[in-house]
Amino acid sequence: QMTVGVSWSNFQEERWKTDEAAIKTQLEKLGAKYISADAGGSPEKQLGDIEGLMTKGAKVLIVLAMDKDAILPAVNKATKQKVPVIAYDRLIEAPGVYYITFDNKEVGRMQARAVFKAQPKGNYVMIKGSPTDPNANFLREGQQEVIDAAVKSGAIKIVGEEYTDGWKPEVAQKNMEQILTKNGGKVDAVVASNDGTAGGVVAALTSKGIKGIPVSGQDGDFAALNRVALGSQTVSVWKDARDLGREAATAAVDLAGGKKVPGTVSWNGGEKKIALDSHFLKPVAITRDNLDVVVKAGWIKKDELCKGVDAAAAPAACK
Amino acid sequence: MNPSSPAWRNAAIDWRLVLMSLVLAALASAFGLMTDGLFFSPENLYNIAQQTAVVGIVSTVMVLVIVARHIDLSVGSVMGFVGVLIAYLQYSANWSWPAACLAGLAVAMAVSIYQGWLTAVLGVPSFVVTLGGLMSFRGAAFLVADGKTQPVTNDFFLRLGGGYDGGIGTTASWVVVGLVSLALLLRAVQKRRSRQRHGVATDPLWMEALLVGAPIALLLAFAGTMNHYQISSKTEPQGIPVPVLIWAVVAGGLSFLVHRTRFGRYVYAMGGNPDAAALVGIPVKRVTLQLFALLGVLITVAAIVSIARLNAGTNSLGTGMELYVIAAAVIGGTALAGGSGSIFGSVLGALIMQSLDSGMLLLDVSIGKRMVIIGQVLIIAVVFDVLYRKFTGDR
Amino acid sequence: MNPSSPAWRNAAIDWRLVLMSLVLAALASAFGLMTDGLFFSPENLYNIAQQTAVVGIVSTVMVLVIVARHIDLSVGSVMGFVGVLIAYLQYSANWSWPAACLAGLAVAMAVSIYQGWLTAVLGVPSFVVTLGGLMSFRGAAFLVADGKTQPVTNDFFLRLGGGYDGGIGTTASWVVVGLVSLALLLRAVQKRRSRQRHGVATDPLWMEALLVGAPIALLLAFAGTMNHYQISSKTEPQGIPVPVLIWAVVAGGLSFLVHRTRFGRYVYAMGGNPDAAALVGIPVKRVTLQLFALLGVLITVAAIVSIARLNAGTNSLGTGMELYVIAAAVIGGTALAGGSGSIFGSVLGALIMQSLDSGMLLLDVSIGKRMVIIGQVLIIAVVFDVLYRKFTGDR
Amino acid sequence: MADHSQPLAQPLVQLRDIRKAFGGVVAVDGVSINLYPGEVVALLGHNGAGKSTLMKMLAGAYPIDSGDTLVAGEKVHIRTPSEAQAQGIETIYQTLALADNLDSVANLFLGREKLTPWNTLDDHFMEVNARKVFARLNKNFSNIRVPVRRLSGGQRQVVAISRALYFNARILIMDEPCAALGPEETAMVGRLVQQLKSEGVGIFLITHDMPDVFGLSDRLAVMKNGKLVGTYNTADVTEDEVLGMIITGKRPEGKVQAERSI
Amino acid sequence: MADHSQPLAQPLVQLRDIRKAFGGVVAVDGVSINLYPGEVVALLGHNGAGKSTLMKMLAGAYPIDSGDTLVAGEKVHIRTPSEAQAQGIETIYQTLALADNLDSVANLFLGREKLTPWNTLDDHFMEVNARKVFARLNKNFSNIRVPVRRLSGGQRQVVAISRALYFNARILIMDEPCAALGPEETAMVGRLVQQLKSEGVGIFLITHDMPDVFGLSDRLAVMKNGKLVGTYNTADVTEDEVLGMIITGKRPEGKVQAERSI
Ligand SMILES: Nc1ncnc2c1ncn2[C@@H]1O[C@H](COP(=O)(O)OP(=O)(O)OP(=O)(O)O)[C@@H](O)[C@H]1O
Ligand SMILES: Nc1ncnc2c1ncn2[C@@H]1O[C@H](COP(=O)(O)OP(=O)(O)OP(=O)(O)O)[C@@H](O)[C@H]1O
Ligand SMILES: O[C@@H]1[C@@H](O)[C@H](O)OC[C@H]1O
Ligand SMILES: [Mg+2]
Ligand SMILES: [Mg+2]
Repeated sequence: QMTVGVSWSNFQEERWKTDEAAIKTQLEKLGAKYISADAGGSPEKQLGDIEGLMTKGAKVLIVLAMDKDAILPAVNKATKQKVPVIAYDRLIEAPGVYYITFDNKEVGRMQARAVFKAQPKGNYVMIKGSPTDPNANFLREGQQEVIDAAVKSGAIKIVGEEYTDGWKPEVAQKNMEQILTKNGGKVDAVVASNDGTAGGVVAALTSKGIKGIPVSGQDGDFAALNRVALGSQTVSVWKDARDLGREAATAAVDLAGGKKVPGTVSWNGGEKKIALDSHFLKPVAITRDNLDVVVKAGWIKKDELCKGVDAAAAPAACK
Repeated sequence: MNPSSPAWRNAAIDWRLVLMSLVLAALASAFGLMTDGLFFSPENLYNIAQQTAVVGIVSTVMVLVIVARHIDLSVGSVMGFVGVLIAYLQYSANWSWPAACLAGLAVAMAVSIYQGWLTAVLGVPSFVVTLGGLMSFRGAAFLVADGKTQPVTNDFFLRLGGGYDGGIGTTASWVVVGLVSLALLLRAVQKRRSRQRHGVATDPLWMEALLVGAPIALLLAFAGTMNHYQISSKTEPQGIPVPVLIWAVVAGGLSFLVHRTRFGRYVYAMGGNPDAAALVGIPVKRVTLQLFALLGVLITVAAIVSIARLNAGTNSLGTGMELYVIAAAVIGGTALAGGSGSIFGSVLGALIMQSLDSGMLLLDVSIGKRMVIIGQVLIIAVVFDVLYRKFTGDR
Repeated sequence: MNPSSPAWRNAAIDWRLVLMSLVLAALASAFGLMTDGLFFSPENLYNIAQQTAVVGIVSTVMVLVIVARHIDLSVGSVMGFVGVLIAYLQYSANWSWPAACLAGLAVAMAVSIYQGWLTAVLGVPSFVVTLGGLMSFRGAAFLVADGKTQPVTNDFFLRLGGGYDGGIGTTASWVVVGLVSLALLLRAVQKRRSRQRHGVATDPLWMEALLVGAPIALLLAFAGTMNHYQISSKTEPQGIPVPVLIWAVVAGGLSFLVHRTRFGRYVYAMGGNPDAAALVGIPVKRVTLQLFALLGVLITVAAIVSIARLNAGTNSLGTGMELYVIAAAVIGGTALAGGSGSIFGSVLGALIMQSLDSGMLLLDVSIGKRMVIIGQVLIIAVVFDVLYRKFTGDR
Repeated sequence: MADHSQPLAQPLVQLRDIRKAFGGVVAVDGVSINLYPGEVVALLGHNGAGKSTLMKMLAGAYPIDSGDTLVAGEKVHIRTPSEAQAQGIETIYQTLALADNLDSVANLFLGREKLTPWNTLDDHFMEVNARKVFARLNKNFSNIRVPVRRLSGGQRQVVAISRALYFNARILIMDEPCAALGPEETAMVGRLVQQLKSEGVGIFLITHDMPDVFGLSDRLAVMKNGKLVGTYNTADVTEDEVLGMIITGKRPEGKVQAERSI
Repeated sequence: MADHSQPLAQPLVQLRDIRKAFGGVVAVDGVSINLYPGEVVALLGHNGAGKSTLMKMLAGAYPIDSGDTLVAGEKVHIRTPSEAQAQGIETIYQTLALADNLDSVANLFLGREKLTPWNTLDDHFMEVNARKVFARLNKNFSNIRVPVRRLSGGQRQVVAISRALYFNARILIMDEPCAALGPEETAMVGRLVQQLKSEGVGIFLITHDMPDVFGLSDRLAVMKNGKLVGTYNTADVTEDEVLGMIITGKRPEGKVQAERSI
């Protein structure tokens, strides 16, 4: 039986649970064994984790890197031992790595696009992710691409921009409160980088009696989808973690068996321009209009999605 | 020896608290200037009061824990655990909110008493016990709902967190503040009478008037400010936010415990000299357990307020909070060596920290610089206290 | 009074350390059983030794800091700051690695001495100073490179972090261990002679033989194990990893300071009774500053090892490390009240924590449960120590 | 010296074959000793003889390794200081046992605070009564509201002694109560001991001061290296004989030991 | 009593108009006092009179608020204990000043460890010499390698006294050195004082014990409420006169104060 080692960065966001379940299920189907470790957000610990997984006999690694550079020693060690490495969700730019992801910059773009569509001008607030998570900056770059022109033309004014220590919702809430106070409540849209921070932002808006301005997020957290149904959040960019997990598991087994992974493309869009075998999945921007997608996909049950939604103003998916 | 030192030295004033208040006032004024008064807007003050409440509630009891020569590093994790649990029971298990809160309380008490037992009875240093707890209960917080965010929606419950309907309104605010002022006044009069009756020396009348007048003036100013903050879509101003009211009740209650009950005195005696406390017959173990139980209660309160405020229980809730809680106590003059500290000091300490953070957010200082500055200002706040004590020869 | 207690009680053995070693051994055996021996594979032991080094290095000096009744909560942040700085200077500013390291050292010393000065001279409690530092220097770590990760690439430098070419090889390993064993033996003989010359009572010969033999056997076993771990793509086994060698040198050096120099003695005296230390003329302030300076040096060493190990300096480097460092010291028997603690204890403490973590990983316990278990096992490790001290009536 | 008018009561305290070791050190080794109402027994011995340790066991501060304690003829198990207090045993510890951060009044009542009907601390009552008892020992003692850490050595001792006086002991243990006291205060303590005796209190007095021994005690017991050398009526032995016992551990020849005075 | 053969030297120590306040409390209020070589000056006073505070200033433990200190005729600024030690001033503190976690040997040499040529601690030298000096005071004292916190009250005091003896003081301050000592040890300290006197050491002795005062001191100085009542040759005053000064603060009529003995 082949052993697949999975190294998680941390489980704080609720989506990774889903990823894990998907990987596990698929591996079971393929007759492979799942072993894992969680680094609790520490790049140092993640190195140790990967070493441990290899000790335990992992023949292929799936890595959700906490830090794309700091992970390299472990990846090199693995490659030198002929253990294939799959960069899961977050890019690891090293020769021989197989990259399977939803593009983070694209996620940022989608967040901004949905907000921009609802509110093409006015005062924007950018709630960024953790200052210690490199993804926070990728997301922010993607967001900027979409609104850049409007910012330059003056249609959009960025009136507040804050990192969110540890992606913590309560921090996002406090930051948002202060930004609102600073601007006398004159905020027209919020681009928040994930669903957790969006939760904090919505709580801050609600407590100031501000309703109906666009707010973005990502991950398809149940609470966030529920907010989309309720109308207090505009978009949650949904990276169907189950697809990603399933594809990664399949790829892992293929790679370990020395087989080619179907659907592979070559990609060299990283900083160092290293060509990597890659597999891209498409994230979906879930808004009020296409909520049925998540229900149909079996991601969330309808009653969970529509909890507390007023029948009169309900979106189509809740009718 | 000179028994006739001036009245202001004899009076039962804690000058270190006055000093801390001045530090806070100076800080606030500086922000006021730099933000063109925005810092002093009712809205901002309302924000700060709210934002501080959770840390403030836990800090009050952390003061006692530290006074008794213990420490609790697990408060953030336990609060996260209990918070997610209460949210989970409401959202996923469909319990009513009072039932969920009671269950949360029960769990918090069990956790606290377990940790208290390890410390008081088995004699494992509380630092170790709660360091273990810091890890364990963060894990437990994750396990409760498998890491999933648990929204809370009950309208009444949400008021406990402040928020849109979370102010008690103008009339209630005036009434509360009025009653408290009256109580302060009556107590002062009664105390003076009793001292006179027992033949104990009293302070001059103007001194006492000042001692009662100043807090009353502050209270009235506070209520006035809160009664000036009106959310534009509402018809009435907010008044005092519920979390702040809860914090005030907690701080008042704990002050009472400290000054007027055996429990409080024992906690201080245990911190001053643990051997002596045992030798004179203080039930050290029992008092320690009670202290931890009290901590459990207040962590539950804080957990309720914070999930109500966030409208959700998340598994990251309270991460890193222990440091802020301890910092608030320490800035407020609690000595880590045990034996001294004041509840009201922790209130000031919490306010100093939050004002700094919120003030700099208004000034748009970037996160890196903000962290650098907050850290150093924390130190400076305490430097004043240190210099004061050097000056007066006190320890 | 009974001056003729048995030899094993009189001998200069720290029984608490023996107990801790047993705890570690028990833990390891349990994991060995549960993982079908995988835990004891050279590869796993090599990993554990490596992974523990950074926390271990800082723990050794943290012991002294705590013994002197101080604490340093800022070690993680300062290490992060210095680490990013060294990486930044190499990567973004193109400095040579020795120059970058020296600059890092200078900065670390400046930071440590600044904090030491606030503590020793101004008298601000170190808890407050370093709590401020915990925030400030984390912010500074972010500011160095605006939060961007700085890769490190110099091959020689990378060896300092262990990694692929980071073992010293078989021959060197045997040589090192051989020399150390010889030194231990010679010192024991010399000490015994000197005691006899001065007419001081000596332990029975078998006792001394055991006292020297046991560590030597352990050392040889360690070298043997490390010399059995071979990365499949390499032609020679790894031998002792460089970070472990650094850690050993640091621990040895600090042990020497503690037992054989004035500095060490003063640190313990200051912890035992700060007033007395001042009254007998110990230059308390100077010793405190030296202690903080030493801390600065070792934080730099740790920073170098950890960025070399990571091949990069990230602004999150060392986040939360303070807790592990302090936990290692405390599990190793350092009392937070000051005055007692041992360097070697911190080595055991660090190993216990890392073994737990690695062992659980091998057992494939999910994150939530793992955190719950690790936290509680930490407590249990200390419970043994507590019970032992109760049993012997020691404090 | 014991000229009390009470009937020849049974012993207030009987310690039987008490033993205590710390790790390897046997601090108290099979000591038996009685104390009668209205009697002062001086406990003597070199430094480290085990006097404080023996008394701490009676006071509930240390657990007894083996041996029995009887109070008023009944076998008791004193495991904590408050159990000792419940038996009417008050102790002035050599280390004073003061909470340095609290003031003298709080220390006096520590563990036995006076409460109001509402279960809150009755501060005024305590302050007024504390002033009275302190004044009995030291008229100059006015700064009773500052933390005791700021008091002089002797002022601190006054506080510790007052504590034992205030709570009407039946059995009083005094471990070198006058060590740090001035002459006036020492004299006052002497007068207090006399008064307590006359009220039927039994007193164990540890002291190194021979004038105190001969001035105050009815019997004396000498310890050496954890063992009891002997117990004598104070009137039966001379100072030199006592010093001999303390230093050499030899009993004076021809003198009869006394299990009780008169 | 001062029968030393030295010439009538200048004072070893002159304290002039020394003052010290803690917050509002004036602990020492304009005290002047001299100490000559080979002279023992007893410092007396009620508890809290300011004796320890005065001596702590000379020992460098507290800064002086105002007033001058002269050592051997030279004005000195003693700001730290080690500056005092450098002047040859050794102190036995009332609180003993021991590091409880270290053993007796380490405490004896604390701050002045003997080093080997390689600058490391010379443990054997220290142990051997410590044994010798402890044995002078207490033969029974064998557990010198356990932390001093485990020693009895008197054993601890022996360690503190040994420290002052070992380092050949020129000026010795003894703050109630015998408070916790047994009779044998007390006698030994008395003999030591005599010996040091004869070696020309000047000694300030704080004590409450009248036999000690009259047995050991050449002059005595009485303090009350921080002020100096008077300084007399011990031979010129009676015990009752001394007690009178301590208690009432009144100088005995017709007696001349003495700025130096002989
Ligand atoms: N807590 C303790 N741990 C270990 N040993 C102790 C402890 N307390 C006392 N001892 C030892 O027990 C012995 C008796 O000590 P104890 O304090 O009873 O003597 P003592 O007769 O009161 O002497 P002193 O007159 O000096 O006060 C001493 O050798 C002391 O070192
Ligand atoms: N550190 C301090 N802080 C404040 N007050 C102090 C301090 N030390 C001493 N005092 C006060 O100064 C006065 C003199 O104290 P001191 O210790 O010098 O008395 P003393 O004469 O040595 O008495 P004793 O015989 O009791 O030891 C006392 O009233 C005491 O309360
Ligand atoms: O999905 C997000 C992930 O990309 C980021 O790195 O961490 C936060 C998550 O919400
Ligand atoms: Mg004793
Ligand atoms: Mg004194």
